[in-house]
Amino acid sequence: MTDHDREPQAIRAEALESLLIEKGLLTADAIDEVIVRYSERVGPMNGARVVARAWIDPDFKQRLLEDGTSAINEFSFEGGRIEKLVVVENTEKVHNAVVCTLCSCYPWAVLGLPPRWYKDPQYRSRIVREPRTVLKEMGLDLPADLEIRIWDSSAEVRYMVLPQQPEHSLGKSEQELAQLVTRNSMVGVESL
Amino acid sequence: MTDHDREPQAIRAEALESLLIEKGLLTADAIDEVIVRYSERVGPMNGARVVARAWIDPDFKQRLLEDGTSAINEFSFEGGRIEKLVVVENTEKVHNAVVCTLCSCYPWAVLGLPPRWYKDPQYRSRIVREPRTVLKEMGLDLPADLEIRIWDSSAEVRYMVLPQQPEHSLGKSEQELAQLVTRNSMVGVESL
Amino acid sequence: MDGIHDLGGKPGHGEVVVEKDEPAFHSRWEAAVFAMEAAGIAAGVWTNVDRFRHAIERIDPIAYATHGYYGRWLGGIENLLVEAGVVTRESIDARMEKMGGSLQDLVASRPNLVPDPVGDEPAGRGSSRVVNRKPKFATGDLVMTSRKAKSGHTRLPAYARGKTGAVVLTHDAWVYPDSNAHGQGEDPQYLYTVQFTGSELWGAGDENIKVSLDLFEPYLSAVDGRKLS
Amino acid sequence: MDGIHDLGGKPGHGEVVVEKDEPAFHSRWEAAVFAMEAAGIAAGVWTNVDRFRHAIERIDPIAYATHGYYGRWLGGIENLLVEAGVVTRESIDARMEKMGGSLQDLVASRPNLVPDPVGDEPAGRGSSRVVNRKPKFATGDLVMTSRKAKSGHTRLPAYARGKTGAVVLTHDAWVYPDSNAHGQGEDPQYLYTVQFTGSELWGAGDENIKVSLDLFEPYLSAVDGRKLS
Repeated sequence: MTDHDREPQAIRAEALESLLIEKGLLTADAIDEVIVRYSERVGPMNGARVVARAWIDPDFKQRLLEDGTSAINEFSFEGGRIEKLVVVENTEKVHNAVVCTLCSCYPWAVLGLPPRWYKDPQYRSRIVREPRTVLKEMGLDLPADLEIRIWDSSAEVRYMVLPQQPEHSLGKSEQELAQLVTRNSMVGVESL
Repeated sequence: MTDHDREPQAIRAEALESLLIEKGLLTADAIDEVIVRYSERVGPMNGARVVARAWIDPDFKQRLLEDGTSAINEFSFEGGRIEKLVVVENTEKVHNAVVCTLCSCYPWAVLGLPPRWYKDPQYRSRIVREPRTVLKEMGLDLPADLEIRIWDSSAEVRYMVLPQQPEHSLGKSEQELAQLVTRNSMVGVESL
Repeated sequence: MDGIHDLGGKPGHGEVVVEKDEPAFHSRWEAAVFAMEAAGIAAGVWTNVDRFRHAIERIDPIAYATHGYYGRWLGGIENLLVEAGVVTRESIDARMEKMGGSLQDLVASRPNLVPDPVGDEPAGRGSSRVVNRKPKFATGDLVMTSRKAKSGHTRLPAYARGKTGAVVLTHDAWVYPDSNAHGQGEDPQYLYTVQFTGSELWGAGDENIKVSLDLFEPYLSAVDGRKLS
Repeated sequence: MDGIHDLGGKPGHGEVVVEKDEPAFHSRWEAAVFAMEAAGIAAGVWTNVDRFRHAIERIDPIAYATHGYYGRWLGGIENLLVEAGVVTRESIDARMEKMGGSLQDLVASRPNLVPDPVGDEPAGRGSSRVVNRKPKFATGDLVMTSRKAKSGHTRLPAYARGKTGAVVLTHDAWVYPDSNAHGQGEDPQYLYTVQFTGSELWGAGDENIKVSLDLFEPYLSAVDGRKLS
């Protein structure tokens, strides 16, 4: 973690931090705890475990697609509560990707904090208008006859993509499979 | 004129300038000429002369309000050509102000180059929506029963405001009157 | 609100920039801002996420475009803290100057002089609420979205106004952000996931694109009772 | 184009900042950019003001918000010069680095890979043209503006879409920016100054406010042939 000393927002944030600590509204421990939680305990590995289980367990996969919120309660993930999780499945005919054009809604509990590009204006403005071009620029060149479905997370519903299992991974264990699943594949900007 | 060395656009502009000079598309003289023309010869004093004459010559005023483009041809102003000039008159019942929300259209030939605030997002975004508040913030507190008319210059028509003549100036010469007329009063953000 | 935050479909933003091996936080101050949001909720300074999102939408638009995600959060948090009277703008300015910052730097926050009412405590956990009426729409219904631009918080983006789509998922009634963000009560409304074709949203083009949004019942009106074919 | 340039009514921009004793140009580079515009016109690189305005609208939106007026011009000029093949992006980058600039700095221009056609030479001086038909509207007519967002250049701002106003001034037929900016011909259209009430544009509020815009005939449709009362 480097300190961007020159960012004016950094100094203003530190000024506000020191005022809030004096007022007893914030502690340095709370800040450290946030860093540890999101650097080490909450991240895309949670989502990867969900995907891996769906690949090897057809009953779980069905529960996941029917009611994602209940299905992930079979794991015990820490982190931001998800009011309602909808899992959308990539198939031979449909590719899904997720965005939040109005802010940066993202399924923290399964994917951790979103990457910067997910929160930046480029992705938020363009993925709803020219998804095929944006995905291609990001390295995912989809055939023209593959339907692309974009899910713009405009209320408290959160979306996660269930990527297609790569053929070479058939027969691997749940734990091995979870290692293969990337964050970007669960946002829908990568295929595995 | 100070050089804002740290503005990255300054260096990029200089890079492009040197390339265009090498290609024979631009000369340093042309740049100096622009500076002299707009610093010394074309400016709000042209509009001030028009206003002063309208105050002392009722026939000219009528011509000006009926067909501003022809009326200003009675002067010989240098500078940006005006396709069509519409002069709008402030009265006891109506106050006018001018803006260009889409870019920064402005009657160069009579008012010179626009001030920075006219081109900035603050004025362009707000004067059409909350003109009374913006004018008050700029020092012009208009009575609630005075109608405010905003002219958004969205095509090649250019607008100039004919301010009300201050009572204390009655009887002065055309030349003296021209000294009293400010640029801001001809944009409509000031009363005299 | 037709603010700069409403980015969907807006032109000119160029290629997505992907950072390799991006850390959870780039600097300690980003984590500090993250913790401030939780602290504000815990201290009861802001009572719901809608109010927080709207506080971010209300920051200086140039700061929104240039200060990054946590810079935007910082602006929103400052809006809420100043409006609640927890800190003053002047005390933050003074502390910032003492720490070597310059007030020439663009300050993101734009606290309202007359803040919205605080509003009641949330009626329950999360957003879902039980209401005593039936949903107007069902899966497969064709619906038209509102044409009206709102001046306050809303979750109907400009690009989806006045467009016809099909309900593909139905949800419970949820707290209505357009009311809740302004301290005007939870006013729960049924929520629907509505799918639009790319050509409906953007004009003729790629026919193989669908975009769906989660939209509240008041944003929607029936299209002649027709169903999706 | 629903770009960041379309500022009318957009929220959050704060107080107008007035500079005292402002010079015509703040730095020599501003005057150099001003002169480049005239040079480009003189050299026939861009043939009309509509094309030039659209070139500015197409720059990076964050640069639009932060680079100032002449910074925006610079971005537009660079778009046009690169698209015309007069200079390459690479040659400007190289020169800039040689002069001590950093390519980390945000570059405003966004040249189109497939530029619009150059279009014909202007059919006359200025914008006014003679056409062989009568204007559809006259002073006092009530008109409704188009609801449609365009993806290219247009002079109907978003805040005046789908609104009803009255024609207060009529003009000759003028070169149509929506066509001319894209090298698709001058397609002259009658121009009208249309006045709207503040409440029509922004909802209930100050009844003593009128806003007028200069709008081309294709933006307008008749409102039941009614006249202004």
